[in-house]
Amino acid sequence: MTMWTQYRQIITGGLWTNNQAFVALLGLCPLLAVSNTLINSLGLGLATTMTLVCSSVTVSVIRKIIPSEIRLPIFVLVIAAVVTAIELMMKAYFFELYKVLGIFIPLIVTNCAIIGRAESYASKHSPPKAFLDGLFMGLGFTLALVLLGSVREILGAGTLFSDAALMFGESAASWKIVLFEDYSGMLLAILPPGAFIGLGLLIALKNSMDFQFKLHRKVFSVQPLDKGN
Amino acid sequence: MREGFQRSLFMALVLGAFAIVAIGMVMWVFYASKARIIENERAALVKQLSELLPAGSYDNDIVNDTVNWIEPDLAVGNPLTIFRFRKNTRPVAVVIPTVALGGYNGKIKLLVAITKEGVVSAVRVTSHHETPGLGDKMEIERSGWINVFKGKSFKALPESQWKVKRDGGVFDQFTGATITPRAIVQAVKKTVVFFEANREALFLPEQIKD
Amino acid sequence: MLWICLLFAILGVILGYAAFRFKVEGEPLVVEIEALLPQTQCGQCSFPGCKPYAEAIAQGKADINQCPPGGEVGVKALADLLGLDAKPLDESFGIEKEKKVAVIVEADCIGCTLCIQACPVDAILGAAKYMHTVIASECTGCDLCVEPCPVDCIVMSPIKPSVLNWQWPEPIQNRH
Amino acid sequence: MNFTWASAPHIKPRDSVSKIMFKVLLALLPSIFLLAWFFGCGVYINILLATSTALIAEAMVLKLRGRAVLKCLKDLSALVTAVLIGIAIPTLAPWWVVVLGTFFAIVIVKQLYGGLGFNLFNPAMAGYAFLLISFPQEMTAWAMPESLNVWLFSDIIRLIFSVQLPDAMTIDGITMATPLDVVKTQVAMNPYSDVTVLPLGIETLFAQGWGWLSLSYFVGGLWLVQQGIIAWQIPLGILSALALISAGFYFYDAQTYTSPLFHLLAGATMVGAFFIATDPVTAATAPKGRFVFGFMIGVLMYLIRVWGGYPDAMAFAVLLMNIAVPVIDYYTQPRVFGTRR
Amino acid sequence: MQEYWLILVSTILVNNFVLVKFLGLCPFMGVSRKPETAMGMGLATTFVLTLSSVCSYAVNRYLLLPLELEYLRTIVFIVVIAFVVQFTELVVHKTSPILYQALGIFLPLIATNCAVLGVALLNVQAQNGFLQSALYGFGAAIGFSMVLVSFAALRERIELADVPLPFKGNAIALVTAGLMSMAFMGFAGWVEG
Amino acid sequence: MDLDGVIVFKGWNLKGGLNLEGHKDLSRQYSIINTAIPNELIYPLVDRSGNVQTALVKAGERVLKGQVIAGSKGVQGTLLHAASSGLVKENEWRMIAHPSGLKSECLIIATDGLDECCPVDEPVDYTQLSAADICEKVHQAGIVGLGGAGFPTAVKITPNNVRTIDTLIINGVECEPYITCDDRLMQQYPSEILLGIQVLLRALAIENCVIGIEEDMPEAIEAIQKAIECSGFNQIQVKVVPAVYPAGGERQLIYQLTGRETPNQGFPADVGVVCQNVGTVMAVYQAIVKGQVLIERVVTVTGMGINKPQNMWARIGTPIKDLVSQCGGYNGPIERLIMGGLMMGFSLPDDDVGITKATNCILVATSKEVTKSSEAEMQPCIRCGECALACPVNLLPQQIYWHSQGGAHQKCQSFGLFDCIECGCCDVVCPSHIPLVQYLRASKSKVFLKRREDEAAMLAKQRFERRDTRKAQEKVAQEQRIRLKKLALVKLQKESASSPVKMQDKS
Ligand SMILES: Cc1cc2nc3c(=O)[nH]c(=O)nc-3n(C[C@H](O)[C@H](O)[C@H](O)COP(=O)(O)O)c2cc1C
Ligand SMILES: Cc1cc2nc3c(=O)[nH]c(=O)nc-3n(C[C@H](O)[C@H](O)[C@H](O)COP(=O)(O)O)c2cc1C
Ligand SMILES: Cc1cc2nc3c(=O)[nH]c(=O)nc-3n(C[C@H](O)[C@H](O)[C@H](O)COP(=O)(O)O)c2cc1C
Ligand SMILES: Cc1cc2nc3c(=O)[nH]c(=O)nc-3n(C[C@H](O)[C@H](O)[C@H](O)CO)c2cc1C
Ligand code: SF4
Ligand code: SF4
Ligand code: SF4
Ligand code: SF4
Ligand code: FES
Repeated sequence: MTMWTQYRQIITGGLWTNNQAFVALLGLCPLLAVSNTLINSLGLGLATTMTLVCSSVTVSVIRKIIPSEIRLPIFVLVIAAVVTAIELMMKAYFFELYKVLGIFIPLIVTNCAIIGRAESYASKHSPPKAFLDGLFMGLGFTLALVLLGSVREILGAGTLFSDAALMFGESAASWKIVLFEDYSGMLLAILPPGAFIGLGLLIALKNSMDFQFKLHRKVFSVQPLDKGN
Repeated sequence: MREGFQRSLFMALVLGAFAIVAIGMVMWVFYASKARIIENERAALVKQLSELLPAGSYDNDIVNDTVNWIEPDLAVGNPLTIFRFRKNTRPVAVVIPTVALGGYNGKIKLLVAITKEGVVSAVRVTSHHETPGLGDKMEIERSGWINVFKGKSFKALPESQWKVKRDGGVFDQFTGATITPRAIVQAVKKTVVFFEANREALFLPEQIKD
Repeated sequence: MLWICLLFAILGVILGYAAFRFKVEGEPLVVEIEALLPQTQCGQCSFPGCKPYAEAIAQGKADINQCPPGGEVGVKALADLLGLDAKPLDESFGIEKEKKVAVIVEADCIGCTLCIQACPVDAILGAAKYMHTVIASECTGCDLCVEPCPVDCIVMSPIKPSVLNWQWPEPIQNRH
Repeated sequence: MNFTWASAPHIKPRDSVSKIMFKVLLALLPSIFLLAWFFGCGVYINILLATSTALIAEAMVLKLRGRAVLKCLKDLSALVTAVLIGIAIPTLAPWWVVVLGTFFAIVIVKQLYGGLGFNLFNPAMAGYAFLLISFPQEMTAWAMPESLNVWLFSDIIRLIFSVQLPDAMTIDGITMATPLDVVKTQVAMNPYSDVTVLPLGIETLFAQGWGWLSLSYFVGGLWLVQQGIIAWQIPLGILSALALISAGFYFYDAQTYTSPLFHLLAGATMVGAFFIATDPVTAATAPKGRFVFGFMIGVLMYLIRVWGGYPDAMAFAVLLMNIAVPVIDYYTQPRVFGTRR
Repeated sequence: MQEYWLILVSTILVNNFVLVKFLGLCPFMGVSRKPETAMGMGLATTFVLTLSSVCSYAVNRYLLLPLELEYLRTIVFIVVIAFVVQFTELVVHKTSPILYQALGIFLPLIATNCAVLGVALLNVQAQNGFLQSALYGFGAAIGFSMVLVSFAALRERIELADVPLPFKGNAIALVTAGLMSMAFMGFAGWVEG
Repeated sequence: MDLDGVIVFKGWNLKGGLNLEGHKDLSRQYSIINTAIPNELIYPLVDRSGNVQTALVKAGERVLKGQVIAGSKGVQGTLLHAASSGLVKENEWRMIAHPSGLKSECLIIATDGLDECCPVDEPVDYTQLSAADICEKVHQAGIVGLGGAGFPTAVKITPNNVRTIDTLIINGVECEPYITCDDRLMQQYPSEILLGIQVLLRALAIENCVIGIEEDMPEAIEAIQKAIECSGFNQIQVKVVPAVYPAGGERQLIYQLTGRETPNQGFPADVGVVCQNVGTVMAVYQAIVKGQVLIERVVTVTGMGINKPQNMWARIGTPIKDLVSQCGGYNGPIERLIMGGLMMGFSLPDDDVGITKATNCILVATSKEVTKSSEAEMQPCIRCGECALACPVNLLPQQIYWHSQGGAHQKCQSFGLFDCIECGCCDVVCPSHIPLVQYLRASKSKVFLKRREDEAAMLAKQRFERRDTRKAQEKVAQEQRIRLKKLALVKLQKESASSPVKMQDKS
């Protein structure tokens, strides 16, 4: 395998084929709990990505010097330290956002996706790869969050980008798009059941897209797929 | 046996070392950002409080002019920190943190600003778990409902009228969710009762300990 | 900070000791996995027999969908045992085929004993220079004897339906 | 000579699914008329909307999946679901409420699981709960019986389809809280209110029509039991649990708790006990299990009615017990002849 | 006494960790294919959750508060939890290999099951005492196990149902969880908080 | 019904069961006729439960009526006798009386019409025979249960000191619709049956016997009752059981008559009962009292598709088509040819099939009487539970079906798959027209196959391991040999210079 195909695998794996939220079904708690608006989703997604990158790289660096019996406590320790630091910094520099994401910042620690990557990827690969993996796993997770957040916000409140000011400052307040005027909102979408059902529908959508891809690939299999770089 | 102990000792050392490094790092971040965090929290508090009274109606350091009070009716357990507003050292108003208990889902935390005369000048919700899209209409960002309290006092409105319309009072409920407004009206009424009972003491300069 | 580090160190000691105290020897799981494999011993899974494959699964070194003779049913049984999702057979290891038995065309057999050496389950009888036969009931249908035969006299023939091996068919479902 | 092959038994079957569903619809018919009598012909519109949505939605999914559309529609199960939704939704609810609810019931709750026989949750009740959670305002628009006298059919149509009221009427003026609603908001959920005496008795129940309606469901249900279409264990379980518990509380404190008769006749108790909880697909399947299933629904209904956030609890109680069905089924397997257990 | 009952009712039903509070979802989705393993996972979680709830209470009360190190709470809790879990893992591995294999990557994941940290943090937030903490953790775990086992039994039925292809597997399982969560909304309003 | 001395059962005290339309009047009023000797007698060399019969005569050999022509080995071995004299032909693959409709190897006798008997034993007084003698004679006469399962009767009545038998139950219930052979037998041969019972009682060394007869066979009840009075065998009781299908099921009948529940893993003998069909008793009478072997039985040929439904004494091995033609041939288009009853019989694609000892009925059904497969379109199970209500064994057929259609055949067993008696009650009542019994049977087949495969796999594994160790040993031995050789070679080289003599010792 060339370097590039390896990296490409990491990237597509993170974003699509092994998407932590859609495929591995990890990190569901923050995913479902925070995704009732697009902005919340985006915020948590970015925070998670940051944590994932830092923790993956750190774990990868120290992977050779930790005894296996205590690897879990150590991974957890690393992640917890990273998250606490990020939390403190958010408190210092994005206070409003911090207030919105509330309890879920410390809970990033236990986002299973993070420890999952540490255990199954970072602890077995070199730091550059771990970095890339962390980054794209995080972005893939963010993608899922944002999709789910948009769907739930649109159905539940009829808006998009509400509360953007929390994250992007006062100027972003005008970003809010009201899709339906006078929409009383389908409450279910922003309540817990809506989160589950929404994610279920998104996963089904992804599955049927995969079927379509497969079909197309079969139809066009005459042409070589990999064309250089 | 001995081998086991040696190994565990080794692991303890590794874990301890990692702990020292990790905690050291966190502590460093903590101390580096501490000042900003405190500043942020203070600023947030000031912003929150300043929205409750018109600018210019007071001139004291509202964040530090507080009195602690133990009042089990208003908050469970802890002493409340009541903020005082003064102009030229003369009392103007107080802001009392309250908890509304009869909400749809959990406690609703409120700030109630009451002027020296016993008139409610503003009420704000600081935290709640009501249903988004339904119970959250009490947030000022979502609807103006919470302003119904503005200007209300026992003088203008007899105590028995402090109810939502459905229960025979004067306050609007929002359709589809009566429970939340009912709880808030009760809580505000309770707060005004408390204020009326302790009007003088609330403005005393020294902190009162119960 | 010292206190906390001390706490962590103590936890480390306990864990280290526990790891030593509760060390697990051997993998009883291998036995359970092996019981689910068809014992055809054909090696299509890329391991030299069913047991090595079972060991590989237990250690997480092999996937559960590599045994063509076990088929989808086998994969499902493994998935159930291990609490994993069933998945389709990995076709790179072969596809699920109808079960057959080896038959030696006796007229052509030259008695070379090569097939006897190839058969992993001792299902072929014969001696040097004498005609060989397959004990049909002991043949697992692994195909391994076909290749070595120098005169191509071994054919894999499907098992004939009879009242003895007949099965009640499932009703034709009209939903698929 | 050549003869066809077939597996025994060779005897002709007796019943069919569509016949069963048809009988259920038949048993509901008198109650539908009664409902329209008391609460206006909005109920016909509801049912019409619901059935057409259900059939279209089901046909759509089946078509997408490449299944035999007509054959599946013929089993009439979608119709039962639709009619039950139509009955459950307030008579004056806007049209889109009915359509959304039915669509959710048929597509998400039934067809995503594979259609008739495979769904885990009662589609009608899941649809109803979905609406109740999503649109609490619209879901309380029960018309006041006396207000109907002055109503024209066209007024109702206008209200349902464009949410326009006839002149000089407000939505609060023409709708009323259901008896359970009143009990809930006046007593149970309002610790501060001055109401200490129960506002409602059995007389009101009958005066407003709810009592008669319940009786008609009861009669229709008994007919289904007699026809062997529903398992008697379920209604018995529900009604006995509800009666027992409410009697207990009533005799403990008649001031705060309503009487057993009230609980049996108010709200969805009867229709639930005989037509909803008995949905064979989503109920427990063994006789003993069915009683447990019913009994637990009764218990949950009482608890949710009295302490929960919703006035009527049938939908949630049924859905909650649907969750437990596989577990109940597992633990209530009957003793097989010749085994000891 | 009533207070304790309320904690149990609240954690088991009204504020069910999985369906209402969104905690512990990964094992909920991952270890619910067979009721038997779900039962095992439920037991393991109950054990770990109760134990770590108590442990973190103790650490918080006797270490963090006196030393004014609240901001290290997450880090300390998580390590204590990881310790409890790894200890459990070692013991289970030794005593029940099948359970161990069935729980697979999920035993280590209990450590990262956010329910465990969630319990610890929520306990601190609610200023729960010792017994309350223990009950809170226990109730949450019972609620978790109850829902997990029923969900597993439901999934066993779905497995054999004629589900449309794109929905097979996780998608329909999530829809089911959604409908369960919808049913649990019926408990809303029972207890405050 | 009010017959003196007859205990009428008021209720059906088992769960489940069905009231089925009997259709018995088609054939019941005609007395049993004798049949002509067919041109060919066909005997499959394998029976329905898979026991292989070994032919004891060769092709070309002439056999006499009553001569042993085949037999199976083992404890449950049985003998097969020629039903008429003739020449043995080459074995042929013919369709046999088996639900698969497959062909199998058959022994065929071309009859010569002489019907020449082999020498018959002198009839003996059965009261002089010991139990062991009776068993031996029953075995020699080739008697197996004629009630349907074809289990060797000698095995059932062989004294066994572990289980103590106290009651003999005679199964005269005949609950299946259409079938009347036992009914006719009881009407026409009551005293012979009573004598047969005496023989069996003697073999079992007990006194107590209950005959169970369904309530809608008044003539049979009366006949047996009269015969009891005449013969003075007063220890034989007649009990009338309600006309509920499957009251004639062995376990169901035992429970009806004695209140004893046969354990599902056990046999009637475990509750002190031996149960025999009326026809079997008749065969025992003929064997012991008359010294005749089992070569013919009563078969009901019935159904709307036959011109003259009736009961007939048919030689075992007679092709169905011969019986049909003696009943006036087919009557219009035939939908299905069923061997056995409407509920439990199996369909046959062809009528050139020899009847067996277990064949009690040939049902020639038109489309008015049976379903066309296309007619009953299957719908998904709605879990209505009707099937469970109908199941006499108290199973949950819907659950077993559910798991079986999902391929979870092992799971089916935990729901009692193997307790199912395949009576078909569940199938009939299912509103979704699901062929439940076929699913259950298919599932049973799968489990059996799995068991067989597992066994084979275990043996394969053992042989593989044996071969492995053998190979390893061989390898070690080989290496040893090579090493020794090398050593020897080195030594040889070393020593060759000094003393060549020693080398000879080594080798
Ligand atoms: C999903 C859901 C969430 C709810 N959340 C709230 C809430 O946050 N606040 C509230 O007052 N009522 C809430 N309710 C309660 C009911 O909507 C309704 O308010 C109550 O029955 C009284 O309604 P009324 O205003 O029509 O009298 C909720 C109901 C549902 C279905
Ligand atoms: C393997 C096997 C062993 C049996 N052993 C005995 C036995 O020891 N004693 C006995 O009375 N019946 C025995 N039976 C006979 C059965 O109990 C039963 O009578 C026979 O299968 C016919 O019953 P059916 O037509 O109701 O199926 C045995 C049957 C089988 C298949
Ligand atoms: C559902 C069912 C119905 C049966 N009905 C009868 C019946 O009506 N008459 C009968 O003699 N045997 C019937 N049998 C067979 C009996 O169970 C049993 O095999 C027979 O009475 C044993 O006697 P035998 O060994 O003499 O054949 C039935 C079996 C089953 C499973
Ligand atoms: C007695 C009976 C009750 C039924 N009750 C319901 C019901 O409450 N809700 C519903 O959606 N369908 C009901 N149905 C229709 C049908 O069973 C249901 O749509 C299935 O759940 C669809 O798979 C009922 C059917 C019968 C025979
Ligand atoms: S492919 Fe299957 S049968 Fe063949 S050796 Fe491997 S495990 Fe055994
Ligand atoms: S005889 Fe041939 S096919 Fe059969 S087991 Fe031996 S090697 Fe395999
Ligand atoms: S009778 Fe048919 S539809 Fe009813 S439960 Fe049984 S199998 Fe299902
Ligand atoms: S065929 Fe089997 S499952 Fe069906 S009723 Fe008869 S015994 Fe019960
Ligand atoms: S994120 Fe909560 S358990 Fe995985």
